[in-house]
Amino acid sequence: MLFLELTAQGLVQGSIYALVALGLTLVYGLLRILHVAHAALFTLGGYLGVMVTNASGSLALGFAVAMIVAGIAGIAMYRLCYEPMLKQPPFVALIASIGLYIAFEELFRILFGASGLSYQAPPLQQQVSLFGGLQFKQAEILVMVSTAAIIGLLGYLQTRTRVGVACQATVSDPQMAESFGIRLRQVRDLNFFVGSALAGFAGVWVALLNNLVEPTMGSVPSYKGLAIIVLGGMGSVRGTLLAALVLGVVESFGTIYLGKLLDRNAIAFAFLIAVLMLRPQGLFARS
Amino acid sequence: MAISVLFALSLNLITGFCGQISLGHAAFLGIGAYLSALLSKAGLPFIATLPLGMLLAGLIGVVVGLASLRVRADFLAITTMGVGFLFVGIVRQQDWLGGELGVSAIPDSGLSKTGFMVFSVVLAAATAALCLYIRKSWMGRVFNGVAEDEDTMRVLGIDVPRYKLAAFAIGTALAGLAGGLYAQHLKFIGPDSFGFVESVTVLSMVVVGGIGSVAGVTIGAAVMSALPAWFQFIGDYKLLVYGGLLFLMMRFSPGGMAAMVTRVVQRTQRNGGGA
Amino acid sequence: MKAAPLLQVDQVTVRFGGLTAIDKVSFDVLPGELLGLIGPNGAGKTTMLRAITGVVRATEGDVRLAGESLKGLPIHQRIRKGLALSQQLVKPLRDISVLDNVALAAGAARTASPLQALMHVSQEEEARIGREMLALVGIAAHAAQKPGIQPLGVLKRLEMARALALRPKLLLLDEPLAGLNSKEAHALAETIADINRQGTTIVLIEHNLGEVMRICQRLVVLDNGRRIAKDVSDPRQVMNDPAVRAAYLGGDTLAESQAMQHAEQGVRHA
Amino acid sequence: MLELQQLSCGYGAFEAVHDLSLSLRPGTITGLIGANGAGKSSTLMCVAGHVGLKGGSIRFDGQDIGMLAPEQRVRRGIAISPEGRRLFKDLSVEDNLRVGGLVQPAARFRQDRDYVLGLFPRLGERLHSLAGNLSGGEQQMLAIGRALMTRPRMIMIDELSLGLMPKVIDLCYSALKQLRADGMTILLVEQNTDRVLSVADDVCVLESGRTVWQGRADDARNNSDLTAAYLGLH
Amino acid sequence: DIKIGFNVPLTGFAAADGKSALEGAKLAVAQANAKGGVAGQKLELVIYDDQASAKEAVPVATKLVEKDKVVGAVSGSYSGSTRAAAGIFQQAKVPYVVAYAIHPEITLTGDYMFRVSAMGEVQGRAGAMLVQNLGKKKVGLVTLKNDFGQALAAGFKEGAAKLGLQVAGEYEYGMQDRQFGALVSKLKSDNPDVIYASGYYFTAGPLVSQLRAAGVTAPIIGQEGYDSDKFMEIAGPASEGVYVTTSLDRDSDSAATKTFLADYHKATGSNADMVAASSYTATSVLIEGLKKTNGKGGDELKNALTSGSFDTPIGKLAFNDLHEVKKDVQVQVVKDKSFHRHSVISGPMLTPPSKPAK
Ligand SMILES: Nc1ncnc2c1ncn2[C@@H]1O[C@H](COP(=O)(O)OP(=O)(O)OP(=O)(O)O)[C@@H](O)[C@H]1O
Ligand SMILES: Nc1ncnc2c1ncn2[C@@H]1O[C@H](COP(=O)(O)OP(=O)(O)OP(=O)(O)O)[C@@H](O)[C@H]1O
Ligand SMILES: CC(C)C[C@H](N)C(=O)O
Ligand SMILES: [Mg+2]
Ligand SMILES: [Mg+2]
Repeated sequence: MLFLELTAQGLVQGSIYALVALGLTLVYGLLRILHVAHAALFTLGGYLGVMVTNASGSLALGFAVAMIVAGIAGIAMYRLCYEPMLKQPPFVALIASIGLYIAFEELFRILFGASGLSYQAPPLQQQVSLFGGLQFKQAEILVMVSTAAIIGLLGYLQTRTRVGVACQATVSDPQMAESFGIRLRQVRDLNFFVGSALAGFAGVWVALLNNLVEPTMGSVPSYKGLAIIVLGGMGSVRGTLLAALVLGVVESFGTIYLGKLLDRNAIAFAFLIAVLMLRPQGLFARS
Repeated sequence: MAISVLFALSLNLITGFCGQISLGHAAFLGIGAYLSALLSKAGLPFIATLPLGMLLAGLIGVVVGLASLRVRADFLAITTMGVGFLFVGIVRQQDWLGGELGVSAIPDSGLSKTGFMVFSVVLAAATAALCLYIRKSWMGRVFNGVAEDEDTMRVLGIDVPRYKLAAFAIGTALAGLAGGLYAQHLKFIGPDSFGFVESVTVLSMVVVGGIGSVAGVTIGAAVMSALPAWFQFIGDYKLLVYGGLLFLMMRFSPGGMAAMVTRVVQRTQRNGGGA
Repeated sequence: MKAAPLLQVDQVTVRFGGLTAIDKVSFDVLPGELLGLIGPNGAGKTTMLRAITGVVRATEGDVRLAGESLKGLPIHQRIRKGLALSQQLVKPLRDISVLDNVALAAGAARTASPLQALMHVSQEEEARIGREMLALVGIAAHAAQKPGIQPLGVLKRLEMARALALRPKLLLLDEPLAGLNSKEAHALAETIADINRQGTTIVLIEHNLGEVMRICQRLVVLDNGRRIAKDVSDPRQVMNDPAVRAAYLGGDTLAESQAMQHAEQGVRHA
Repeated sequence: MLELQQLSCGYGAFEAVHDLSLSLRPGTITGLIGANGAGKSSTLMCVAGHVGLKGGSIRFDGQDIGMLAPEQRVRRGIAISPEGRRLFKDLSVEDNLRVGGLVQPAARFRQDRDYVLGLFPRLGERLHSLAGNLSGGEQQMLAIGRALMTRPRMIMIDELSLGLMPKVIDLCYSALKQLRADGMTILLVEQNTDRVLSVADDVCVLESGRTVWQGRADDARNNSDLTAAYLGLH
Repeated sequence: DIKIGFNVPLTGFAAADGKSALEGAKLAVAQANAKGGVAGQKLELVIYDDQASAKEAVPVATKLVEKDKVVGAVSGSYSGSTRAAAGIFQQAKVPYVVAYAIHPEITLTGDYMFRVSAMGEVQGRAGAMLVQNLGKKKVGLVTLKNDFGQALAAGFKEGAAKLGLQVAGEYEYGMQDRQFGALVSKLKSDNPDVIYASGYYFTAGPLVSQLRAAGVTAPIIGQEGYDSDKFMEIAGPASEGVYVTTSLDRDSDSAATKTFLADYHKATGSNADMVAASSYTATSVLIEGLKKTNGKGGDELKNALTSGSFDTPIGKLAFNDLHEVKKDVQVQVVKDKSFHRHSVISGPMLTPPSKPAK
């Protein structure tokens, strides 16, 4: 029973990781940039979700606004930040991205206060009992289901469709991709939009699960997300999902049984390093 | 400031010279700091703790380097980041290292305040000189080549892993040295002083200064470590401005301060020539 | 009396996943000879050179240099035993000059260990060798420029100069003439033959059959990972081998006639 | 078909090609030849939209395309097989062809792919390999095949025979003749001057970014000064 | 003017507490100035942001000492930064009054250090006493992995051992954790009578709400880190019935507390919390000392503080030899979305050490 519960909790956590990491994967896959500022969009999503829901009473509207605004902000980040830096070595964009993240964190703090926001009446908090007694919040179940669905869809799009091939082509050689009729900007805007909207989506979920959004809520997902894209072998949607879930479960058990030895971050990264020593190409990479 | 410069130069050796991005460099600062702090408390003179700190940091650096050899370049940043988290995670749980509470009341170095400052500056200057020398030596050339294309260097008969390890060893040992100074300077260290944020900060110093450029990194680290104090007057907006500047710097001068200076110099020369 | 072979390739097999790129290939390279390695696209020639230098690991079989097995040795150690590879796809270091690229190879003696490298600063000797090698392959004029902006033909020669600067016992050249026009190719082939005459053993991969026939003393032919025309090594005979003709030369007679014509010249030179 | 008027192009401040005027007749093969660094590749990449146009104009079908994005040019029917092949290394052979076919309706993919595979059977055997793992010659075939997948009206091929074995070179040249017969316009850069002269209708010779000779291929062949001085024949 | 130094986290993770602390300290200074200041001079609070980071705190403290030449200083910050700053003030012989940083080593730094709140171990022991007072035995111990949590846990375990309580399971979590699924599942299966969980409101809010959501009904005991209205806002209905051990009693009859609560509300428009009250207190204590020395710092101020006794919003305070205060610990309970008095814990177990432990 405890085993199942820990697993289930790991999967919930993993789903959130997956949603955040996906945007990172898309960006990394596309531009080979470690997009730390992505986590700011996650935070943005959380804030918008809470504020819109509190103002309008509709969670659905909260989700919609969070995703759309985060998506558009993602495109803006690409255009303003990364596009001009594509010719530079990757750590230039990394540092710029970190700078952007810090600035955003501070902006949230200055605009909305350091202590964060909460829902007036947090929705989806009812308990549901599944599979003979496993207790879930409604929100937890919905997180898992929607993550699986979205990622399944994206995975299909990425590998099975012309759009997917076009995206991948821009990775290998953007200039040549253009010479084969691919509009670079469109492809990249699309990726940033989708990835960022998912981060916003995740932000709303986290706000629902914790009933708290704070300026600093993005920092953990930002580096865990990076660990996950490495575990997943970089670039593949399916690998990212699996890696995120595995990491969620590892953390879930780890904090309980190894908590005395290592903290949660250390457990996650110890796992990452162990995996990389055995499989340098990541857990789920095509070799 | 001198400590930041030393620390940044040590990372620059690994990342700037040899092309191995490290996001966990603060761990080595931590190793040096803890060792120096504990040994000082055990009664060793401060000066004697420094080489020991370097040795230990360098040794562990080589171990981490060995592990990093296995992962592909893309993954290195994240692997080293993991090492950083692991370090903090381990230190947190060790009571003999003070656990969460850290180590405080580190005995005095015996140097006066200015004495200590001069000592740090001298060490930083020596490190800068060492970096310049390495850059000029054949080791620097090989580092440079490894940074650009390992495979090609192999075909030229270069033992790439050994050079990478050498870079790690020197870089982490110097970080250990910086750590000893750091512990002495603050008289108090705790696990949080060596976390991810520190690693990222020092990487920003290197990049903002101008990765690979010794002078650039020196200036970058000096300026950036003083920045928060200068910014006190804008109070609430301090970090916002800091983050914004970091971004703008990369956006408009990706080569860092080094590139900016070169550009300005060129421009004035051109203008001067015309006049 | 036949000298002991400098390089022995013994039953080497290379597999990439399910694909067998080289299938049990054996051949010898004699000291002082210029051996041509030819065969259709995708036959496994490049893979062969990479297996010899250790860039790819042979799944089976062994390679011996002067009687000493190279099995399991990493690339750099093989290079230090006297091999040098000039690759098909050129990869210069882009942010140092053409000359420095070559000098880096010339400095091999100083870079065997990091410590040794740390102790050395001067580079006059290496730069001298570098210039010499650049002149040898005919791109001395480009010495000070950055490789990033060089046209392909210059890069290919830079690649070769770099291999030469290692002063190898056995030089492995992968399509050095590609991207050169006939006159330039002819001149560079002549240089290769000269280098060979001065004592360096060479294995040459080339599709420019004309030049191959002119300068190579023996040919090894690969097709689909296997060695064909095993019994013959005289270039002219090889060209007449029906298996070779079918796999490699095809129906068009232009290439063939050119090849034969050059072969005649080669014979006359000799 | 393609009309370059006083074209200059280059990189940053550096001008690689000066005042090149060249006109391609529809349904012909034009050879662009010259020594290393003459500016051949630069010219092709400029027409494709990747090298900065510094002066003059590029007209295709009578329209000025000098300002269009590369992606627009391929839609108008200009395809390129560039120097260095520039394949999508992390994509399979088939997906490389698929990218080539993106400007065409999806339904045509199968047919076009089979045409390319018919031309280069070797690619058929390596369909699911990553392009980056192909041998040099295989890569060259794929680069040409990928360009053909766009169903271009004009194709530019840089260093056609580079790395190809004699048999495949022959094949390529007969394919070019076939394409020309089907009405395609071809701009060919090639070091193997013999081959160019034997197949081209028109020839343009570049030297250090300037045109040194332009005219019918037949005339070039018979101009012994020219062949000796610039074409590297002997 | 007489300058008082104040280091406080205005940015970074602790910025919310920093804001409260700043308001509290400002109020104390404003009130003193309204009454004519000290020795006819106005008081000036010199404020620097230390981001609650040890690294930032050192230059901040140095600046306060060397550039601003403050006569005394107040810490409105967390333990880490306060510890780092302490050494500098001690060396410069500038009295340093610490508001709410509870790490034991701070007062050990030297004789110029003063602390107005109960140190961590003491609060932990108070927690154990509360468990006993509630009549519970089997405790689930949840510890925040930082110096604050560790110090509390140490005290709690010490007290629990003395009182014969049983610790059913001990778990740790990190400062950045907000999702406690695994921990909650495990606690549920341990089925303790009561849960003693250290944390700040931003970790405790989610923790408490997740515990309740999973059907854990055992009472929860928190500490001063919970002491903020934000806690109730985040945890929502789940916060009802949660106990906290703290230093501010909102239902106190003491005039000092009542006026402070009212004044603070008037000045800022929001309700005071423990951090605000402690910072107000620390600042007031320092000002009281200055009054006695007529604005002089150094040795004189140190002696004035050591010998004085102070009536403050968090109780009547006097410093022992180690410059710690002995005072009762307030137990507040959440009722109808606000903190109310539950009980007061006192007794010999709450006596802070008066000299450095061996
Ligand atoms: N890393 C690799 N992974 C998978 N297949 C590979 C790899 N390298 C080469 N191959 C395959 O092995 C075969 C032999 O390749 P190789 O490069 O040796 O051919 P080659 O004889 O040099 O041909 P070319 O004359 O075209 O250069 C080819 O079919 C190629 O696709
Ligand atoms: N990216 C670049 N930046 C600056 N200059 C360049 C760049 N690429 C090429 N050049 C320069 O442009 C000139 C023309 O080069 P180009 O590649 O067009 O020659 P090419 O005729 O194709 O030669 P090859 O036959 O060797 O391929 C050369 O002088 C070269 O150095
Ligand atoms: C806000 C407070 C609970 C801070 C805590 N006392 C600390 O020392 O860090
Ligand atoms: Mg090859
Ligand atoms: Mg070219």
